[in-house]
Amino acid sequence: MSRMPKMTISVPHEAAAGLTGTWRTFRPVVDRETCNHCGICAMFCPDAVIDPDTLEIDLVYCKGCGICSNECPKKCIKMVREEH
Amino acid sequence: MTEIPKEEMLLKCPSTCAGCGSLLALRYILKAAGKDTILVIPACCNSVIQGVYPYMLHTVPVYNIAFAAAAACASGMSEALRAKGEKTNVIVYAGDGGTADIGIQALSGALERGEDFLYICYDNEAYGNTGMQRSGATPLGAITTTTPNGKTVNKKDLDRIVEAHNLPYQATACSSYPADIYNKVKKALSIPGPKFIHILAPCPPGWRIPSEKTVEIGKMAVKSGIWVLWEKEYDKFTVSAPSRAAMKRPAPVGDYLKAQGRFRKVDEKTAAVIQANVDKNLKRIALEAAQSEETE
Amino acid sequence: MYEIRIHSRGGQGGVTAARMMASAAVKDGKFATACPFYGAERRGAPIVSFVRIDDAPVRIYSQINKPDMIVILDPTVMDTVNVLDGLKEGGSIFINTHEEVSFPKEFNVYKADLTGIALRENLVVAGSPILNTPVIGALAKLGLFSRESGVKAITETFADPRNTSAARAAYEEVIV
Amino acid sequence: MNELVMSTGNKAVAAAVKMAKPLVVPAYPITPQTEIIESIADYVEAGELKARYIPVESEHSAMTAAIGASITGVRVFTATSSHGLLYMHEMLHWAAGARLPIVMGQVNRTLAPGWNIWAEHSDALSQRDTGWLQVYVSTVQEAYDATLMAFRIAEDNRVLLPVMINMDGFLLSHIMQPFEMTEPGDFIPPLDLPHKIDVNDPKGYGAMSPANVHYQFRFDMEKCMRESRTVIKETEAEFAKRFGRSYAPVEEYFCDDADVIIIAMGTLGKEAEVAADLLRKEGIKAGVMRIRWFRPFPLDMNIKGKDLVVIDRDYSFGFGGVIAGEIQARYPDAKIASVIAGLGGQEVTYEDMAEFVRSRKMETEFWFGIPQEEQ
Repeated sequence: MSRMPKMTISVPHEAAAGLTGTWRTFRPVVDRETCNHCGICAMFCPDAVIDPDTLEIDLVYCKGCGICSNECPKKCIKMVREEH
Repeated sequence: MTEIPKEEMLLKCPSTCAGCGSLLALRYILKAAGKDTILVIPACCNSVIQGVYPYMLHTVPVYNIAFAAAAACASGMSEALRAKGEKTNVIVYAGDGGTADIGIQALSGALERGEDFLYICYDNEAYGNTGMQRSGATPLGAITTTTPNGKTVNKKDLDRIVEAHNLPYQATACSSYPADIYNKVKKALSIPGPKFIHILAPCPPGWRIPSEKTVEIGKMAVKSGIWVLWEKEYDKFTVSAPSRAAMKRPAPVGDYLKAQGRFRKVDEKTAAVIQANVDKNLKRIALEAAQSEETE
Repeated sequence: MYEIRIHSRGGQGGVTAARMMASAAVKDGKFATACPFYGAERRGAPIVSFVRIDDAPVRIYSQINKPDMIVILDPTVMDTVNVLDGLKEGGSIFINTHEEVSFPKEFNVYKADLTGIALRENLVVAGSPILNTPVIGALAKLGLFSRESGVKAITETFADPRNTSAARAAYEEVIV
Repeated sequence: MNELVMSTGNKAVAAAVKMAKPLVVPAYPITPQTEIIESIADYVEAGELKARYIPVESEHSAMTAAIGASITGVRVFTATSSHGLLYMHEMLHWAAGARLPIVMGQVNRTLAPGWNIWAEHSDALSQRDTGWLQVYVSTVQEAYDATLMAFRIAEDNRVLLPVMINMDGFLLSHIMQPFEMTEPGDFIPPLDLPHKIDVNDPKGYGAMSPANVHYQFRFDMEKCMRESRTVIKETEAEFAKRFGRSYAPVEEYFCDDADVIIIAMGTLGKEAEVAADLLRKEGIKAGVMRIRWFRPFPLDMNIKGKDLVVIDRDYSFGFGGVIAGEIQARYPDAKIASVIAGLGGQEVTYEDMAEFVRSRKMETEFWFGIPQEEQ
């Protein structure tokens, strides 16, 4: 007879820590004209919210840290204050 | 250049602070390790950012364990898996407090016994999880909540302590150099026995830096030589590319200090001591690299 | 129940002697326990061990305060320890000695020169004559257990045949 | 019956461990337990036990490595004593909370200062709230049998809690008694840990556990602790059926018609039987209850209307003897004369115990060896 003990066992599930996009004060806005798709923004995003192919930023989860903006060699990502 | 897999092993999104260096490092550690991996995590920032029961964000098993206990837990796990004939990677991901302070006894024991696992210390130079109290890894001059006027003694040289165990593989890394992390983890996991990687992971709230500066500050650490990237495979000691470049003409460490709020109480005298420490360390590392090359 | 207290010095094998005594009694179909009293003493300090032999399982763990027999492996312990303490009236004493000894008349005294036997049999380890196997021969003679069981207890513990021949020599030497 | 072999309590535990075939044994030496792990290290070196012996650098790491190994679904054993057990304390809670069926040999020894290596139950009793099952044994045979049963009980899916086998330091760990080294056969079924770690079905263990559920996990431990009473009785019955030696959670000796019952654990509880024999010869109707399973605590002790002389080889400072206190709490009508005896190896004979009974003063506490005027 197999009985699973009740304890803190967790399974993988997106959003397990909530929708971290709500933490944001500043939102990254990409100037797609200037962007040369180097991918450095995606590489350095701690949260991996930038799609490595399309370089679309997932604003549901982006915490707005601004590393992408700071590291962009083209300086084509601006951090814009969120309006609520 | 190594092709780093696009697949992310962490689901969106761990509840680390915005701009977390340790999370950036973990992304690349898990990419290198792949699915056949178990993470062992002692009390640290990474023990609380995994999501809330009954869910988590990691797509590999995670075993959370007590603060002092990571290396011992990984020892038991690795021995059991190997006894069963399983090759699964066992990777400890621990902070500097859990490594250099409370966990050092278990770490030393595991390294001495030659246990087959990879221990990674992400070093944010204080007890970040509990709000930045000083640790043995906090550098000279840094303000923490328990060193309100700046730490008056040096950072513990964890790497030389670990080195004294004569591991098959040991390296340093920094979250600002993800490809370097990826390669070092790959290399480490290809070698049986105990492996150790020490990753400098800037912490925006703890270091009093804006969240967008995490990568930049890490690079400044390497460029000033206060943090040197190297690896040691058996007896072969190599300075990694970013530090090789930096060591030719290190940036003044003062710029690194000035960029962080935690060093705001460092006076000129202390700054000079820090610079002297850096110079001395760089000399030692250059010498070790040269000696290692000679014996090649 | 028959209770035996063994006096020896650390390193002389008193503990192993106690175990072999109990083991021999068990081979005879009895119940027995052997219980060393451990202290922080090191090699050379006087130590005591206890053996209890009974027809029923032994349920007593405390020390033996009123022994039926005392075994003195090293007579020099008598300088510092009152070995006769609590010995029952009519109780027995076995002592390893080559000299004349005198004990109060109410006790039955037996002796053999175990040290001499060990030296003759070349039963010496690290410079010390081994006493714990010859004493098994002596005690078999006193009827604590059968001669066969004593030999078995020795051979299970020590492979070297010098041990059993020393025990046989002691068996012969004791006068009952 | 197999041939009887002479063995110390320590070696009997090691022999039972060899029969149970754990795959991992992390261990650290401490007097008077060391002989257990030395024997196991010998078995492993000789290839008689196919296990990984991990010579850890501390007891904290011994229990932690046991946890790390156990969660992979393998059978794990370790052993300790006294300060070693206390050094494990944090991880004892962890092992139980992580629901890992680790089995541990525990040799009861007192605590410093000053240095003292002799028997006392304070080490294990101060771990009573960790969620470990605790059994106290009184003979070499029982040490062997209880160790075999411990694996089966711990690993039963209705329990999944660790088990500690307690034996008195030196008095039992180092005594030599004849015992039967029974081959357990299939008495211990293969371990099937329902929550074992699996890279093909990744799960997180022990992350943030919110306040609105955490208590449920603790209740599940208690539920299984309660259920373990049934599992223990079933296991002991099955053991008796297969091997002919029967045990109960509380061993009774002439209790039915007794006016006064000595209650104790470990070797004191066994030697108390000799005290009862002595008292009965004097016309005092005495009996003995030897508590074997202290956790889960026995709830069906037949003590109504009898004088109880409870001997505690332990003490809870500012409260009283631990066993006396627990009996009083669970049986509010119990009439107890509490005796504190045997601390730090203090010599207590069956004659002393008989005297505790003769001179008992109900509802008082008596420290053996302390002059009456100081008590």
